[in-house]
Amino acid sequence: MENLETTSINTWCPGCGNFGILQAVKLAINDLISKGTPKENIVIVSDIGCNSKIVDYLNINSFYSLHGRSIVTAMGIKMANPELKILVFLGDGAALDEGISHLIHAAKRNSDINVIMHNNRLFALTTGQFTAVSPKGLKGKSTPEGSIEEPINPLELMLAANSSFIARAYSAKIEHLKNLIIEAVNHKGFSFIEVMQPCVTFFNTVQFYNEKVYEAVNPELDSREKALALIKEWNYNGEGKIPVGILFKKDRTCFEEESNKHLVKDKKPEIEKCLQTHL
Amino acid sequence: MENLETTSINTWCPGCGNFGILQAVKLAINDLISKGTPKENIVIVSDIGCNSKIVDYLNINSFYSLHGRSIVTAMGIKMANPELKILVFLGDGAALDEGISHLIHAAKRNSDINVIMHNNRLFALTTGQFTAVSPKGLKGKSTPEGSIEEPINPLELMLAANSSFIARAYSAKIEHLKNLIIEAVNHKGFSFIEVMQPCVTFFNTVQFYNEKVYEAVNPELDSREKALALIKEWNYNGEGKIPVGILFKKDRTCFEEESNKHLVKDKKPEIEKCLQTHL
Amino acid sequence: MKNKKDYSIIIGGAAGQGSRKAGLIIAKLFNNLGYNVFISEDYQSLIKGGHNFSIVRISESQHFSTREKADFLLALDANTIDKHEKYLEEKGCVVFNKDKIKREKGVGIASDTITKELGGLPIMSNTALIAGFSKAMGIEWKVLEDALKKELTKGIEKNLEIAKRAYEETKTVLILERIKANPDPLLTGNEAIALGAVKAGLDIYYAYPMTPATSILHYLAEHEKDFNIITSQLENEIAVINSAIGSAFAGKRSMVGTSGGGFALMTEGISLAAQAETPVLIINSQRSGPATGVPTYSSQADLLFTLNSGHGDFVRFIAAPGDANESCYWSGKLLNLAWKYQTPAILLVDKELSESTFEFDEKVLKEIKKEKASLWSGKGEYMRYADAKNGISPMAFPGNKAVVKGTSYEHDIKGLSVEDSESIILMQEKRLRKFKEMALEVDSLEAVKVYGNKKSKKAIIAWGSTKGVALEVAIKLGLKFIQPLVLQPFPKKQFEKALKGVDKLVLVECSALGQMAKLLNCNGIKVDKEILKYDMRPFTVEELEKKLKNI
Amino acid sequence: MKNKKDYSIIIGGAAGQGSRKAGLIIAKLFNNLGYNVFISEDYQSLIKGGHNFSIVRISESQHFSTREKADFLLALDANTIDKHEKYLEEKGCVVFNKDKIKREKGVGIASDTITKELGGLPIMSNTALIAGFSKAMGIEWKVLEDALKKELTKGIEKNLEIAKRAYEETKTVLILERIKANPDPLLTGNEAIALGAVKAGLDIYYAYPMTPATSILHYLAEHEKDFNIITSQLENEIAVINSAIGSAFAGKRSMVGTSGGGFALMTEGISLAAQAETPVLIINSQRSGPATGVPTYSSQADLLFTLNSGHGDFVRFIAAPGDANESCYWSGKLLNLAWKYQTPAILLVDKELSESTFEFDEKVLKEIKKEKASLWSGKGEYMRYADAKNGISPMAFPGNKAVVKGTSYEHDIKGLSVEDSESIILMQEKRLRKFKEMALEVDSLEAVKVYGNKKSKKAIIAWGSTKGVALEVAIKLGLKFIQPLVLQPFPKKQFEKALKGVDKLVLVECSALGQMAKLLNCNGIKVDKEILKYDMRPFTVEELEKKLKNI
Ligand SMILES: Cc1ncc(C[n+]2csc(CCOP(=O)(O)OP(=O)(O)O)c2C)c(N)n1
Ligand SMILES: Cc1ncc(C[n+]2csc(CCOP(=O)(O)OP(=O)(O)O)c2C)c(N)n1
Ligand code: SF4
Ligand code: SF4
Ligand SMILES: [Mg+2]
Ligand SMILES: [Mg+2]
Repeated sequence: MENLETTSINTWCPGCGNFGILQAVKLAINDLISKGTPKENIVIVSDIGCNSKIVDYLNINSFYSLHGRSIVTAMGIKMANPELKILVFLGDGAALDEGISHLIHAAKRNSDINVIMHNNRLFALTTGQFTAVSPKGLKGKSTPEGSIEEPINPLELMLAANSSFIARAYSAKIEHLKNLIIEAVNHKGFSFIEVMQPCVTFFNTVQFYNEKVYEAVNPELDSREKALALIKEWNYNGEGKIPVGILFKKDRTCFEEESNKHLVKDKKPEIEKCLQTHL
Repeated sequence: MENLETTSINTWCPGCGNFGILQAVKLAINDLISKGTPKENIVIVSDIGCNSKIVDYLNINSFYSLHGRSIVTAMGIKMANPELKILVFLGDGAALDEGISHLIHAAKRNSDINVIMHNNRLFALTTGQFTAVSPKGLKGKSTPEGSIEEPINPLELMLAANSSFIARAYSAKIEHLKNLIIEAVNHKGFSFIEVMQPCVTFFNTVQFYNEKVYEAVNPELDSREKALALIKEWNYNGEGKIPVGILFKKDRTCFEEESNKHLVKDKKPEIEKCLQTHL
Repeated sequence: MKNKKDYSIIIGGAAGQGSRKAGLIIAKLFNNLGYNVFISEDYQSLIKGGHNFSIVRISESQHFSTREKADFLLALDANTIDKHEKYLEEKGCVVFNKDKIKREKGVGIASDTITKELGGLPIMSNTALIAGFSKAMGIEWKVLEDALKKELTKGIEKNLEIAKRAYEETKTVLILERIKANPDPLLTGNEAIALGAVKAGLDIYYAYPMTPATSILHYLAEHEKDFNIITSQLENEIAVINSAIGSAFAGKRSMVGTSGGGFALMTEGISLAAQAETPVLIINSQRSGPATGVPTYSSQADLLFTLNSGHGDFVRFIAAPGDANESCYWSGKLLNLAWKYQTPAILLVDKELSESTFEFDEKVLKEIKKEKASLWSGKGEYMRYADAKNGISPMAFPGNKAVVKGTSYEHDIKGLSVEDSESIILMQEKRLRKFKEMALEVDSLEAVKVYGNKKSKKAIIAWGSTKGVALEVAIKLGLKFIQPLVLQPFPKKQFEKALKGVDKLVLVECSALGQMAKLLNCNGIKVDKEILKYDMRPFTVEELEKKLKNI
Repeated sequence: MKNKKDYSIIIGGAAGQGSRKAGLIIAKLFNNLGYNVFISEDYQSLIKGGHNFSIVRISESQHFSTREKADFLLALDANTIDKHEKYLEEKGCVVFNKDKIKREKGVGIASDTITKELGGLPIMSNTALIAGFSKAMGIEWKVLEDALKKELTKGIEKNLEIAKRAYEETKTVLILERIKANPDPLLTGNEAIALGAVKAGLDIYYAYPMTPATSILHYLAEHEKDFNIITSQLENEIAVINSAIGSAFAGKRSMVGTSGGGFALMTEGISLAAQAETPVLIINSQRSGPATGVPTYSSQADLLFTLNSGHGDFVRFIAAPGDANESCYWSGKLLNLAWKYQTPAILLVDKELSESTFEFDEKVLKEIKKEKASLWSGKGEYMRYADAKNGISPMAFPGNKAVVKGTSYEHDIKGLSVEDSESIILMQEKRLRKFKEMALEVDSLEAVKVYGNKKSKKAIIAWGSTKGVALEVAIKLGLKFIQPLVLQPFPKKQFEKALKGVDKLVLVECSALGQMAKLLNCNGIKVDKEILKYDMRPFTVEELEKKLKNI
């Protein structure tokens, strides 16, 4: 096992779902390294939020980005060096509120990064306000009478945005999540993993998920219809069972590879040639 | 007929699809006024782009917003005065690139505004670059070798974002568009109309649409499945027929109404009462 | 001076243990006994664990600052003692949870045991500690009982039972006597800002959560009905500023609040408000930067960014209050000025001001009313940007029998886009005239305050939350203290007056680059010395006194 | 002075008619005849119709400025004559499309008829006009033929046939003689910026289209293969700046370009680059504001916003070149400096500079090379933010056997988040030391240039595109002209030197509020008079001369 510890003190609340995710990530990174990915080629990028503290807890290349901007920062890293394997950690608030434009466009262009959305269904680090996936009626500090907005289904959105890999996990199923992360990394193209992550302090959903989450299999992984059916089983309010697993996967060309393909190693820029056209 | 002319000189290119839209809007506004909506209660909000010049050509309340921000500006107006009827005009670049976060969230929260997206499938005013709905391979000035990104389907995105009214139109079908606008205004909640609008200068699609566009009817307007089937007929590249008409409609509570409902007219703020709790 | 009563109490514990609430109750207790009260909060960017503490200063004279030394330490966990015992005055006393902490000295309270025995919830252990502490300080049971009844909303009976037991089990160490009669309301800077805006006619508050502005959102949301306003949390800060502009265009007074990074995202919108001449009030509460920085700590390093926020030629109103009274007054004033001059206005505060708790003088509210803006007469064709002599074109709103055209483009008087030279000059000059009026308005306000020894040749300058400590030390050392309140348009005349007779000017600021000195330089005022602190904590009285002693 | 050859040619037409291209061909013709050439473009925010024009100045001495008066007017439509005839010199001559325009005076060319008769496309009518114009100016057929062959990529044969006919049908009015031998390449400011960055090792350019920065994107995209770089258009400006920071973190030199509103959206990212110490070069090309303003017209009113862009305490490199040579040099220099000091750097230009066409001196390219940044030695455990003496911690990139931790939070030397006082002070002081080094670096560069009569007690100060006109008028009037090139860190010493002997300082700026005066004031330099222009057009030589005559 690779030692991934840092000197940072973990400050998540006891019982927080983020611990399970951290554990799964450690296992997945170890697995990737043991199967031949050099450790120095792995980069984790995080956003701002409780979830994002994960970069402080892993002794591996990382960039602790701005709130909502982890996905584009990650894309920039991949663009610069397509050899790198990129894991992005961000919250539902970051992915679906502040940073939703980047999430959709990264999926659309099939950026070869792996996005892991810690979905605790609220802004936790700012002490509990509703996000785009909070159930209607959530009593957060900004909505003491209950939020008036219906949640959106982020996986449906990802399907509409053409994400080439869509999965859902539960932070308490560590081995399962570990495997999803490995699959996502091995998938060439944009991968989106939503991890249902209870926030025990502001919105304790442990029991809710324990009851509702089940491991699902999409028999035809590249079927949008089948994927959509699974995705729509749960509506992010109270109703429905919650399938976890890979729900959709379909290969297509990657953004960074396409963007890099005309580059010639060590070629000097031909400025003089170009200046001729200016005479 | 209400005189909606202004002193501004129209600067759209001859043959531009925006003329058809302008005409349809004039007809729709006249119709609304003649059916009892006071003219002063209509507000049009536009973005930045060729399309957005429309506010200069209509002598009616308007706000010429920032690029990508017309939708939120409009929401703010509606929030302040729910009596007003709001039409928002913006381009595909504004709606799906710079401003996509607002489009999705306005649909999600069912803001009672009517968004008319002039879809010429590129940034026109900045002289022709690809947007989120440009076909792959589009040779714009920023992608002289052809853009490498697949387009997204904005209507599929709107469905995933829970838009309560989704329609598509074609700028050459003026009467049809006029009716859609009226239906949208009469729909309580968020309405999204995509208007296929040829840009004769940078991406002339007149013939393409003339051949492919057909008037479709969703027999079950509130069925997501049926809507999705129609929406997926065309993939924003070359393939498929292009259905126009109302493709989805389902009522639900509106954002601004909900936000306003606790207000009591002429009630003075009870500050003293509140100060008691601070002793 | 030191003979006057003046005590500092540190209440510390892990996040989630309730030290802040305990601090507030204790502050209110002493407020009820007639003490002046001030609370400063120190907390980390985490939800549970770590170390949070409140410094409660209670004193005969009013002070809005903290001392390095503490007289009492109320420890909810052992960590609190480790961290703060070294700052305890020689005669200081530690009050602690003796079930958690083993120690000899001080007043130990078996608060967990008591709570358990009486069948209370774990959090009620704090009640036992507060009660024990009160007893140790010689506070009468009645006073404590009243305070607890007011502050604790759940499980009153049980809490009182626990309090009583702890009270009885604890010995009195010294008696803090009652001083004067009437307590003042205690408000955080953010609460005061909220009230000021409401008093000036606030209709809608939009925000996206961001420390240290978030509590404005929370407070207004909690009182939405009381204040008859709308609060709305949107998808990001860009939505926030543009919606606020939309609402103002439709005639409603709107306000937004954020901090550095969110403020950055709003700057394009600020420029829009200037061009469209749409009023909007922005609360920018500074925290440590650059970027995410140390997000729950304070700083005064966004001054220059704020002063120059937004592209293009325009002038904003910017004010920087220094305590709750001023926060309330200036948030109300700026909302009114934004509407009078149809302009963006920015209230620049900081974490230390936003989240500290101050005594509030209710008279301030009386000074604020909703002032009328210049409205269209209803005659003739309405021209949104009519070429008014003073640059202020009367407003009308959609729905009002006028065609109202607002715009981000340069425009003619109607609001239609223009590109030609003459039209551009016309509108630029209309705005320039307005900026002149804005400068005149500032002359008529109390834009610069002077305190302390007005005859001293040495003056210190400090703004925002640094006012409290600067004022206290200035008085102590017999210096003049100048506080700029309005930062844009720059109150040049008032500054000149304030600086009369001063031959040495010292800036005290919580920043690394001395930003106020740059603003003053720009206006021809030379700062001779800068005392800067950039560990993102406020100056303590002792610290500043040492630095100012030999200037 | 006026004896030297110096002609101004206005070429105008509706958008879409090709007046800009015609102007460029004419400029190149004269460039080939040895003339110095400068082109200023005036166009509206529309795609077809309206009125666009180019002013081509050809002269024996080099001038990067325009005159109010024109010697020749080449009219593609009647509107051009209506708008510009009043500016024609007494002896001036109008060359026009006589199929479209009825008039007596001047040289009429039946360009539509010729084109039609010879079966050319409508746009080829411009070729006929250019040919007729050339003949009228006495240019040899051979020179014209070579130029057309080079410039016209489609339908060469047909174009030449049309040109020949028009050439033959037109009479020579005067003969503009050949001057010197070698032409220089003609570059717009934006093209020069692109080349400078490429020469300094640019790897990736990210952008979202925005006038007047867009042509950098277009130019680099066109030459992606020639330059062996990536160009990438993203979903918005926030994506642009953050991706660029990501790429730099991974070791690639990245640059972005935008204008006011887009720049506003990038300010949070600029603060991130400062905190994470990630190099990034931002091209900010000013246009008229506030907000959307007059989007295809120029302005210098984003200076203060740019100087103070981003929250928190930090220093950026900011340079403002005044012509294509300087644009090229400083874009290369800033990219190198960004990497040397791991900092955001901003090249501040404006529409008039970005889109005007200048003669370019190829020697400038020789002065630019990719300079090495400070890289990790590979020894010991890598610490991204090692507490280096000069504040510059050596860089390593992911993939390179080091654990590299970049961050937006305040951090320890490893890059892990911190909140305690000591750690914050350590990192703040590391950055402060770096800012000092940056200031020293500026001292070693040519940060302020002095031209004109160096002994004059009267000096004018101008920056950016205003340099050209200021320089010309200063020389004419025997004044000193001071051009600030580096604006941050402020080159105080060089300014002091430049100001020696000056007792009256006059600012010339295209803005309404005189922003450079504020920057100078901040640094203790008093500006005595401000000559401001705020119709979003550049000063003409005559205009400025008149204003400066009696200072
Ligand atoms: C521009 C900006 N706006 C707001 C914030 C404040 N902020 C920090 S974290 C956060 C939300 C985090 O929510 P989420 O992404 O769901 O993460 P969680 O804390 O729930 O793990 C916000 C709003 C910020 N840091 N930057
Ligand atoms: C913040 C910002 N970024 C970029 C621009 C430049 N800009 C103006 S219009 C436009 C695109 C318009 O495209 P679209 O919305 O599709 O409208 P169209 O012109 O095609 O009608 C852009 C990028 C701007 N005005 N503001
Ligand atoms: S607040 Fe919620 S999400 Fe954050 S650490 Fe605590 S339990 Fe986890
Ligand atoms: S450029 Fe295209 S969209 Fe714009 S006015 Fe011309 S045809 Fe219409
Ligand atoms: Mg969350
Ligand atoms: Mg478009």
